[in-house]
Amino acid sequence: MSHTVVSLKTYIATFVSLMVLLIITVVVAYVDLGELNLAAAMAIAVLKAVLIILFFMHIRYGRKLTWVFAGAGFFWLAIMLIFVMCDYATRH
Amino acid sequence: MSHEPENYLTEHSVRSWLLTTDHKRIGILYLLSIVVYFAIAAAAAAMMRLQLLQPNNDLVLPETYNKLFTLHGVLMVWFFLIPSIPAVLGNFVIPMMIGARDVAFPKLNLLSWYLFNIGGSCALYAVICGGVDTGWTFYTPYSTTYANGHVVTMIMGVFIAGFASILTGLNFIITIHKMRAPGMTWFRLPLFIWSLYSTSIILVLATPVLAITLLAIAVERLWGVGIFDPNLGGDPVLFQHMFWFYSHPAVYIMILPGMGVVSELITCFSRKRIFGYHFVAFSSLAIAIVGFLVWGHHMFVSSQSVYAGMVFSILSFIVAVPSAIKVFNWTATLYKGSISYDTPMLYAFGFIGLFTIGGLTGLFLAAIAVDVHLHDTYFVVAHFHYIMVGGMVLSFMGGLHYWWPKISGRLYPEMMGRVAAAVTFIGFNLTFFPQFLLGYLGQPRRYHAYPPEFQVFHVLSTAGASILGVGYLMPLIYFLWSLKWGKRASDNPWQATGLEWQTTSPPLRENFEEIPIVTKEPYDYRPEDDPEHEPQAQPQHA
Amino acid sequence: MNFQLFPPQAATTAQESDWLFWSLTATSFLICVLIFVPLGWFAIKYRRGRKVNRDLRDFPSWKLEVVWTTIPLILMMGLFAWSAEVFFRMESPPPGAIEINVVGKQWMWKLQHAEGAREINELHIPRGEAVKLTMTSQDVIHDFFIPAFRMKQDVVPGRYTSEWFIPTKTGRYHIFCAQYCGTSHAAMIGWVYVMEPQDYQRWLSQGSPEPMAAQGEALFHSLGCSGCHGVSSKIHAPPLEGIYGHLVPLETKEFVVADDQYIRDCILQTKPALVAGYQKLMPSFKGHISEGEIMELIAYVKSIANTTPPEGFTK
Amino acid sequence: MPEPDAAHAHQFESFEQQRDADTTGMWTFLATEVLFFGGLIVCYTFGRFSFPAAFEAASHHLYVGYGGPNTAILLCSSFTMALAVRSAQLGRRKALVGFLIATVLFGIGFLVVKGFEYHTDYVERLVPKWHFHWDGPDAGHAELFFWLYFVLTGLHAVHVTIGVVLLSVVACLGWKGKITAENHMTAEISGLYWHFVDIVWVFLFPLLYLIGHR
Ligand code: HEA
Ligand code: HEA
Ligand code: HEC
Ligand code: CUA
Ligand SMILES: [Cu+2]
Repeated sequence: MSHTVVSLKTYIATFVSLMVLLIITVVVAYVDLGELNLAAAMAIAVLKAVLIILFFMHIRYGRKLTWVFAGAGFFWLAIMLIFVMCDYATRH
Repeated sequence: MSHEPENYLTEHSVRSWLLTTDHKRIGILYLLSIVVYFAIAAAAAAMMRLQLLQPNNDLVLPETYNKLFTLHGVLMVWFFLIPSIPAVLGNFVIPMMIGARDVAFPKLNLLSWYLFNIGGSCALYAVICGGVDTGWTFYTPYSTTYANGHVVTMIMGVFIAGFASILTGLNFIITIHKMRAPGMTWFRLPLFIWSLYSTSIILVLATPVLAITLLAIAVERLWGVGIFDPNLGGDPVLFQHMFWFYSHPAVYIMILPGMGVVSELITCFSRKRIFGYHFVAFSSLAIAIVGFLVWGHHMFVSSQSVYAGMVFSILSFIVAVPSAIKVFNWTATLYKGSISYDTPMLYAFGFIGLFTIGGLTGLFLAAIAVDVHLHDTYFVVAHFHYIMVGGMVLSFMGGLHYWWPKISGRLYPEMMGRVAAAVTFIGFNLTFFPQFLLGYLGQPRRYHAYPPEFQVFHVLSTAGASILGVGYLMPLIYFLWSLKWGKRASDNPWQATGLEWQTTSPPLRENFEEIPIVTKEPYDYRPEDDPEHEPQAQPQHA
Repeated sequence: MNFQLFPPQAATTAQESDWLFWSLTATSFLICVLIFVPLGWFAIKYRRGRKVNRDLRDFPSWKLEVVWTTIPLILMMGLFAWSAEVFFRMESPPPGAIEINVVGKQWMWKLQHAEGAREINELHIPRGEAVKLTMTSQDVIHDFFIPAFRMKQDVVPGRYTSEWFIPTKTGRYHIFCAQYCGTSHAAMIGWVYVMEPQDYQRWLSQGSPEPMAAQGEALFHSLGCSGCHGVSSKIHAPPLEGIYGHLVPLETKEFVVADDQYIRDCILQTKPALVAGYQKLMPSFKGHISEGEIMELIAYVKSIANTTPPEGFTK
Repeated sequence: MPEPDAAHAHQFESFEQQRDADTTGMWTFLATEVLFFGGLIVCYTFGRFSFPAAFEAASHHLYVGYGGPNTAILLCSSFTMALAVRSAQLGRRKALVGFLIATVLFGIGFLVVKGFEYHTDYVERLVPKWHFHWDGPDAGHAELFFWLYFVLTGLHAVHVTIGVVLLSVVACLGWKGKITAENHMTAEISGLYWHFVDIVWVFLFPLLYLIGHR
């Protein structure tokens, strides 16, 4: 693991972006985009999670291996979601 | 024992065992625990087989029969087979094989053993209080609304034991990544390590889903709200998805370690380098990963969508390819070897034969149209016993015999070992082969009574089980016997190459006097001039 | 003690399934031979202490790997394609099949023919005609399994599942419940009687029962459905004539097909959304109606699928 | 046998190795956590997909006025946590303890808000089974939504509580000077855990609170 000390600026920028994204996601929720509402909300959530993982959790400064470990959980969750929902979507 | 050099067994106090963080001692603790659970589950099997001697036997009540197979399934799967090779043999040999002093998190390792037994006690408590009759699969809405007995207690037992699994898996992954001795590159790892690494991936990524699913069942049963009961607006098939998302990968938890052991045994006893090292290594990973994509083959007739069924069917065929690769490579390894028939090797041969049959019948079940007929019949029962008993249990026995000199410092009686292996093999086939025919005839599973025309096969099966039981009892007896009267083992009785054989038998407390430096690939055996072999490492100051 | 080695083969599905089964058996046998013969041969030839050539140079290892990876893969894709094809047919009932409704409950099977005849743990069907079972469960999951037809399907509460077959041989065959369902799971068994068509007709007309749709119509009145859905109703409720099998607009601007499941969901009020343009007035009949009665109501709604609402209805 | 020195545990060869093992271990644990919550997310997705109307209507009954600020609180706590780790790396003891306390306070704040919210839910009769009343169509599926809501947020709250306790302990260690620039693994690892808990909420918030407003 690297011991890079991340600069204060980076942390502050990350934090501010997170807060802005939070506001955006709430605002967007009140606008009717049809099916896109869910997509937008999830896209923003993913973006927020990525910011936290990259900067607060120092993945950006870590090794490839840590990337793999961090990604694995989400990847397997995606497998489960996709296959289960494929079943429901193709019934009848 | 004062005349012996100090080793991991030297200290004798109970405290020194219960508070140990030594991976070898934890392996032994696990061994003791799983033997107890196995004995209980096997006794349940014996009762079931006796009940099935006659079409309408009244040896046990229907409720009791249902509780017996639930007990049998739950204990065998979660409290015997899943921890068998990983937590016993894996714990014992992984650190030694890769040249480490211990696993990465010894305290978590001990915690895992405690959690395991707390879980086991919960499960047994549920049984003592009156039992559970859901089957090991806990299908809803039966388990949530209609079942009798202490379902929640049983579920909590499995839930807790799940965390023991997770801790074991986590420990192995980190140990294998971070604790390898200098020179021990990935492609110098023994194949046993590769297989346990793959197993650990499954343990870590699948078990949490089981945990949350069981938790949801418990909530639903206790408070009558939930997502799995159609009466409450939910869907029972969703439960099956989530259960099998864990439980199919879990069946690979119950075979990959066995494949790892067999890879060790085949090379050692044919004194040959493994054929196709990379293929065998990566096929383990492939099984672990693709194995996550096939769970729906347990649900072909559950009313899941036709298309989902087809996708799961084709993936189930594909997942057989890496298994095929392994079988072929083992066979090729024997070519031009120098093969001896010591007990572990007999078990390895047994494994290859029975696993192949079990796996091929798995393909019958994966063929979606045929599964419509065979689903939930004794064909399935025979399929999984061929793999789990014929495959995994035999390889566990093989591994235990192989490493016994290292574990105990004593030799087991070789002749008895060979006889027991033969008895097990014969008893096994007599027990479970007739079940394929039964299943094809249409005998459903989980039936305490059946039409009279099926009786012949049931009688054969019960006869086989009593022989099989003897096959299990013999090693139990002679292993215990050898502890006191067995010949002392040398450090490397099999002339094997692995690092675990380069320390004393039994090993030192921290395994090695000095961490070895690995200089070559594993399995550098020389069949031309056996028993010559090149150990994998040189001592640091040689 | 009578003894059987193979199950009777009494339906078209059984023949197709068996072809596949025995081909799989033959393939497996071949594979076993291909593996076990070399295994045994090596084991004997190269046993320790025997003087043989053990020189291993120039062994074409990677070629072998490719061969034994691809050949099984091709073989398996073939088997998959075959089985998928058979399965697809097993899942698509032909139009015009004889319709029989099945309700599973702990621990018995209740069946009703469209013509009205009811049976328990027995199923009478004619030889040579397609039969379609529509099944549901009143409690836990069961499974309607007829080994002689190589056919089974889970029977799931809250949902309709179906299976179909064309029996080819008269006789008496087992019905088993193949999904564990509690204490007397093993007693949830019965018999299928495959009869010659004329015998079947005779059997059907015994006791001259009313057809299911007629029984459903009677229920439609006695349960008060007609009070709202009838012409003279003062309540604003949609007419049910002609809806079965057609698209229904929902308030969420989506459309659903009014199939068995949909009508069931209406009666129990578990459907996702109201019909467009109507209020939530319809009570849930959950707990006041049995699975069998729901099936009769459905049969009724189905029987008026090709009629139009009488004058006076505005839809 | 070499005496293990104080810096690293006996099974490791070096401090570096231990640090690596610890962090990777934490990441592995977090992967299991993803799948643990993931199981429920699958249940949620199934419900959302099968009964969209009921789920949206039900979601409408949750207050963004609780969920929104609570998200902000957790994001702040993640920020202070990141700063705490940074202080540890730089060996600034007081800053470390200060930021940790701030994080703990944010965590407690989150739980307090959540408590008030649960109370409101109770008053509005949204607690499945015990205290539930639903006027719209499809009450059963609305109840399912709230079941998922309580299980998901409840499990999350348990994780927050564990985090609060954990970070309090770390703060004590920091105060006693046990966490130094060279040896700040404890802070780093508990930080990973805390950020993860935050991430879970980042997903729960839109899924539970924001789907019914258009
Ligand atoms: C250790 C456990 C284990 C293992 C490894 C497997 C391995 C496989 N299993 Fe099995 N299975 C179980 C344990 C296991 N299974 C259990 C416990 C159940 C029942 C659960 C319950 O309901 O209680 C079950 C049920 C089960 C079903 C559901 C049956 C039903 O309920 O209807 C299916 C269906 O597809 C299936 C398929 C397979 C397949 C395709 C493999 C494959 O991975 C097998 C691959 C191996 C080979 C194919 C053999 C070696 C290969 C060769 C020799 C090469 C040559 C081959 C060819 C050219 C084809 N299994
Ligand atoms: C690791 C896994 C494992 C192992 C090792 C075994 C071992 C055995 N199993 Fe098990 N079995 C399962 C896993 C396992 N099983 C699972 C998961 C199920 C599904 C459960 C469910 O449906 O929920 C199952 C179900 C199952 C059934 C189906 C029950 C049913 O559906 O109605 C049967 C029936 O024969 C059976 C038999 C046996 C036998 C004979 C052994 C033998 O190997 C045991 C041999 C041991 C003894 C027999 C005891 C010791 C011997 C003596 C004391 C001598 C005297 C004995 C006699 C006179 C008989 N098992
Ligand atoms: C109190 C009045 C009332 C009674 C009694 C009633 N319904 Fe309804 N029904 C309605 C209303 C209003 C609707 C339209 C709103 C909705 O979708 O729920 C409806 C809708 C339906 C629909 C969907 C129609 C469509 O066009 O898609 C079906 C089918 C149905 N009812 C069947 C029945 C049956 C069968 C019964 C008797 C067991 C019954 N109803 C009893 C009022 C009633
Ligand atoms: Cu009904 Cu088993
Ligand atoms: Cu499987």
